[in-house]
Amino acid sequence: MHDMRFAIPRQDLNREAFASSIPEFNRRSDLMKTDMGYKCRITNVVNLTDQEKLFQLRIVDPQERRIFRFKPGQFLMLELPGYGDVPISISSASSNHEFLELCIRKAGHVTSALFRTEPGMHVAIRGPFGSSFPMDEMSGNNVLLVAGGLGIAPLRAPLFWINEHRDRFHDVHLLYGAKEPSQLLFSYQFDEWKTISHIRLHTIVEHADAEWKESTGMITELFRDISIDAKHTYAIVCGPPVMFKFVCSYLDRLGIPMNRMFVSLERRMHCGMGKCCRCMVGSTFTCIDGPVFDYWSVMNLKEAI
Amino acid sequence: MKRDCSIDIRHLTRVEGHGNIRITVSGGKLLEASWAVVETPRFFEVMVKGMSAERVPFLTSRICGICSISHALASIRALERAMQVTPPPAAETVRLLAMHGETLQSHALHLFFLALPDFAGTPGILPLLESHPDLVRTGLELKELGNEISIATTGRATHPVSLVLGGVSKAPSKQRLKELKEMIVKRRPALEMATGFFRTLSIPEFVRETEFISLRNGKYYPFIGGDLVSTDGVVRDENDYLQMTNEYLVDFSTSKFTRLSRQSSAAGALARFNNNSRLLGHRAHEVAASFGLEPVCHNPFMNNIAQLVECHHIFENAEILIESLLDDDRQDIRTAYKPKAGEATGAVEAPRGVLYHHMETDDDGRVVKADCIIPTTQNNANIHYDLKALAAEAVKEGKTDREIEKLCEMVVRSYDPCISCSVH
Amino acid sequence: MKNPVYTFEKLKFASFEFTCCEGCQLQFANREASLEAFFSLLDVRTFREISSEKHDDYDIAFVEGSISRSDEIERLLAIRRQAKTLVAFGTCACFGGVNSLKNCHSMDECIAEVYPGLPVETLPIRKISDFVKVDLSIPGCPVAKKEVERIVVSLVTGSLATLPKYPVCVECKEQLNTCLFDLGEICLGPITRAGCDAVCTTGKTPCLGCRGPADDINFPAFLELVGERGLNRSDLKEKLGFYNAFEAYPCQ
Amino acid sequence: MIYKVISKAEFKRFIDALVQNNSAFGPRLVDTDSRGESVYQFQPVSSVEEIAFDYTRTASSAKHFFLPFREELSQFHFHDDDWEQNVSYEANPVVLVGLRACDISALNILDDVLLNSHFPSACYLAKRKNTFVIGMDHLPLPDCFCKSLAHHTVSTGFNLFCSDIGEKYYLSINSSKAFTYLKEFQTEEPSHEDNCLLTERRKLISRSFQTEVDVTSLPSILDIEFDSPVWEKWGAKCLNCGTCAMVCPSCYCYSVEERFNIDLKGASRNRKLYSCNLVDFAVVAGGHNFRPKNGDRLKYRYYHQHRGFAENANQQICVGCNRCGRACLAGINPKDVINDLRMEKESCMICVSQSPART
Ligand SMILES: Cc1cc2nc3c(=O)[nH]c(=O)nc-3n(C[C@H](O)[C@H](O)[C@H](O)COP(=O)(O)OP(=O)(O)OC[C@H]3O[C@@H](n4cnc5c(N)ncnc54)[C@H](O)[C@@H]3O)c2cc1C
Ligand code: SF4
Ligand code: SF4
Ligand code: SF4
Repeated sequence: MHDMRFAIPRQDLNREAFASSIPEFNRRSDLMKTDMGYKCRITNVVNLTDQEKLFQLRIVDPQERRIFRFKPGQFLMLELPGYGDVPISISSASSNHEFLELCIRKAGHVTSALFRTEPGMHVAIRGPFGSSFPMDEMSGNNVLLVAGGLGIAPLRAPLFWINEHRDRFHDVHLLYGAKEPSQLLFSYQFDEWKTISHIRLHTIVEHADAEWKESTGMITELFRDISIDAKHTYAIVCGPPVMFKFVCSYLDRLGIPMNRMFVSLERRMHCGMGKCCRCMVGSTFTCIDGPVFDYWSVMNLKEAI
Repeated sequence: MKRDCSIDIRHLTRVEGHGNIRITVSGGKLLEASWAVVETPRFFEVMVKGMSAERVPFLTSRICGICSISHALASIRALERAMQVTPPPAAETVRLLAMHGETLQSHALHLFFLALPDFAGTPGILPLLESHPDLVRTGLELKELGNEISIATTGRATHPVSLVLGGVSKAPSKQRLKELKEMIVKRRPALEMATGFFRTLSIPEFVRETEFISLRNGKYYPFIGGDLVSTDGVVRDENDYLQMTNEYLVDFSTSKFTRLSRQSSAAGALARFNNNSRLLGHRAHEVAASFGLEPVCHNPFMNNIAQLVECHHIFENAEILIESLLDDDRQDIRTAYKPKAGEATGAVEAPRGVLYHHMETDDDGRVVKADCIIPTTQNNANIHYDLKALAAEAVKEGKTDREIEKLCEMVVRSYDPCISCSVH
Repeated sequence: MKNPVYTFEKLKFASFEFTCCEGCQLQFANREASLEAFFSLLDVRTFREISSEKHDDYDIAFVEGSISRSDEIERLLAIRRQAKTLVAFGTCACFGGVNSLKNCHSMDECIAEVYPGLPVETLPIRKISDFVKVDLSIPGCPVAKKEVERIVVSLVTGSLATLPKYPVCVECKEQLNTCLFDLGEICLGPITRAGCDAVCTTGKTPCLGCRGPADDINFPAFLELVGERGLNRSDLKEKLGFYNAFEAYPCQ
Repeated sequence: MIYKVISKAEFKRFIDALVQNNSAFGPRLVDTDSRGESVYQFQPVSSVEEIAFDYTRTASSAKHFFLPFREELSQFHFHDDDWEQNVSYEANPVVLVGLRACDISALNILDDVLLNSHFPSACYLAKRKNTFVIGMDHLPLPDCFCKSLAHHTVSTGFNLFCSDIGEKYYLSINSSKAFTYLKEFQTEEPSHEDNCLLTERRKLISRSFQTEVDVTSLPSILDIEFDSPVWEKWGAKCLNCGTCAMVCPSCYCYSVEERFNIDLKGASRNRKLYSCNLVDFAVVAGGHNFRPKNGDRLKYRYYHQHRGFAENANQQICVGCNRCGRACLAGINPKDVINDLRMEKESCMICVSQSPART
């Protein structure tokens, strides 16, 4: 007994229908891609070390390229079709609307597959996601950037920002540590940072080689060489959890308020949108409430460090 | 035409398990022709000792990757008869349907994957995927249907999960049964196409008189249980399987040999056909006739055709079984039972022939003694003597070494031997 | 190979079987609808069950079955020497499988029972990794073809070829099955690695653990569970021993 | 909302018309467990006879109709050195009969997470929009504690909700679709007496709860008791089997995986529901596990369920159906765990005079 009167009509969802059924859709997500990625062309790949490469991407569609804007500290989900997607910090200048740069370490299966890609191939990105470093709030102060290993990747965006707005900041120090000299990333940019951006760069390695002329040891030892005006300093610390724990508690003892220190957390992620819950720390999502947190929040998050 | 020839095939390909063929001809005279199974023995009869009856079918199904349903059902039948358990009728129908699925799957696998390349002159099916894609797809469609029936009735294509003592643990849903029925109807053209193709092949002419053994229950083309009969007129009760097989050891083979009224006997599709052809469905009859297949046929190569005929029967009969399950609204699919001591044989017609499991249980329903006699075991002697006759004939006809080798391989394959099964 | 964006190479593939029922190899011929695509990923160098061709220049060897004779050990070592990747294929290869039940008896007893008076060689059953390094394990009795397809695709494309780390219960719940513990049975689902789509419990028979232990299982809690429900200990032992997959977790 | 009453016989005719003409699911008896209790699940139904209207509760929730256990999110097609990504938000209409108030509350919570947040999920929305939800009230089972979480009644999130007032059902009609369909059937305006019966029914339901779980200030208790030995105690029992999250109506954590199609001409991006109790939930590249211990992971489930989630400060996700408690083989259930935690708290207050300094 088929009676069409009782058959529920199917409501298909196209973009418009979707937008109209969620009142705040336009405000929040119009410019964001969630399920579908922005297609990007890999325009250049630089081998930084045998473990890290710098990928330069360009969003293919001009209109999408115009729309895509991000703030220093944010990340995106980089997708290699067939392999999967991974969260990666954006490592280029937020003012650069032509290209995106991602500094990627070969860590697992998606990143390994990425290492086999070549310029000309296409990948997808979703985002940008997450919180950012409060560059405006920092203005008028000294800035202390501390990076350990790959931690330099999320620091490049604020570095670019500082360079573009150099007059708004007083002293800017970058303390950068790695295991070995060969693992220091972006050494080709060191001169530029020092001379053009007027950033005081201090590098340190755990294991020096014959040519190494800078300091040797753990990153905290670099603090001996600089004086910090705790009242007027903001700090951004990126690196492995052990490192930022050490550094932040040191800075805490120096008297820098916890809400003026920023760290970027890392957790497993599958969506970037606060849904999959893989990145939850306490009741906080690393992907939408973070990855950038002030140290006060991190201290208050159970199981963050 | 005095000539020498020595053929030594180790680990015959495109059969299940490891077997060797050896032919030696000297001065135009056949000195030796042998079929030796060199499979590693697994000792299932020892393994089941002490196992609870409930678990036994899950173990014995692992005797064979192709006819696991038959093994499970042979054990179940032996144990149910030993402990006087009567499964509900609906469960019996599901089991019977499962046997149909397995047989179709196994026959399609043999006809298309294992035997067909011989006729086509290729080393295997993969080249045929490129040269005769339609034909291969036809075979795959038939095989898939067989698997789908097995999956629907037993939960999985290989190593059934829902065949249990006392019935079945889960019956296919009506929805699933309807889908199966549609699938059977849809795949009929594939079967007809395959039949048409096999008609174009030339089946070698070779006859060696032998005795064919199978089950017979007088009502249905045999799958589960019945009397043990032979084309030489022997009729025995299921429990008297030992007198039907008379297993004996030979020193060149890890699989045993059997005999009945003659030097050797055969089991399998051709044996079933020779003993039960009148119980075949209508279309199966027509197809058999179109190949000139009639009982008692003594050409072992015609086993391939008998398998094809059985595929037709399965198409017809599976549909009838599905109908009856669809009409049946009884929920009753499993009988509870109390373990007890007993002893009985369960005989089923596996795709390759009659399969016996004999089980003896103690008061707790644990197996104290088991004996399994596998169809391929019952065919070993027949293969062995076929090889002798075939090689002798071929030598006389002046065939080349390569031709003799190929014919010998083909005759062994036509039995669709399941060697790992025979060495269990 | 085919994919227009990435370049892949076919796997130079060989399949071998030892003591077993060859049911796992048979799975290669299953899932007929995707069979053509599946085989186009492989450059089959040796595969006795389906082809008469035999070449020894394979890179990846799928090894099915357990080891129970000295000639098998030699063949296995030779395979290891040739193969860049050796895959233990199926429960027998990964854990010894049902064949291991033989090990409860003396070898002489076995021979006397089945081959009285014949000089048949047989050794206690051993798994593949007892003799050679195994690069990848695909458990299952038989292996699940869907999973095999996924893993072969991963091997070809260089993407993730891993097994689920969680237990069968996850997949069992996806199928909306009634838990067999609630039906008064012991099921090894909570400690067994998923990936089979809970095929046994969906057929309403208990999981016997053919896929071996899941990652980081809580075995003491499992034993406690069985005890609390008052279920039969010898049944548990029979189940745990069925595939020899829980060797590392003795009960009692 | 529009209210009507309908005779039970007429109501069955209405349901029959709906389920016969749509793909429909309702509670059905699937098994009888070893204690003799009936086991129900939401299963396909094609006539009203198949629906067990007097069911107790389904073993698994109705979540998977909206958030399937496995789901394809998008497809990639490779061609000419390039690829295309296709996403389709398609869902076939489904009628769901017999959801309880707590089940519908759980859907409302999923709505909050998946729709009313930063990044609304279109695949979820497509299913939500195409599902016709008919709710039915019931008398609580001994272990239901939805009242403790105020989810024993529900006022949104369904198309139609029926309360059993004896001879008739009292209908709350919450969508024009439902209203239109009902026009074809004989319904009446509720009389004063009907209204009284409804009030009585509500009171009865409310009175009948036997299990109460005190969830007041639970978020802060959870915070304070982060290192409580309670977690170790229950963690030692946990089998890491994920059963709780699978049957829960509101657990939604997931995993995303991408796979090449077997012909390598395409790839799919798939979502699979996951559980924070599974061992590798928080494992990152290189193998570091942020939550290596059973207790950590178990705690996390409670933390997430009851500590609230970021965007809806203080809203608990748990609706109190106790499905997880019933399904858990290790006997872990929210009531015992939460009570344990509270005991912890209280005993501390009694035995320690001064609050210990926390580091
Ligand atoms: C906010 C954020 C920013 C990051 N920025 C960078 C960066 O700039 N450069 C860089 O090289 N790496 C970065 N990472 C780490 C990077 O995401 C992981 O190395 C990467 O996910 C590993 O993926 P895989 O598939 O190669 O590894 P596998 O071990 O094969 O991982 C399998 C899956 O697990 C998940 N996963 C595993 N490890 C991580 C992880 N550490 N974080 C999140 N998800 C993970 C992913 O979904 C991944 O696909 C960042 C991580 C986060 C959370
Ligand atoms: S039946 Fe087995 S696999 Fe399924 S939930 Fe229960 S214990 Fe787990
Ligand atoms: S349910 Fe258990 S025994 Fe069955 S296939 Fe899965 S892992 Fe193997
Ligand atoms: S009681 Fe358990 S299953 Fe029910 S909502 Fe709460 S956490 Fe989920």
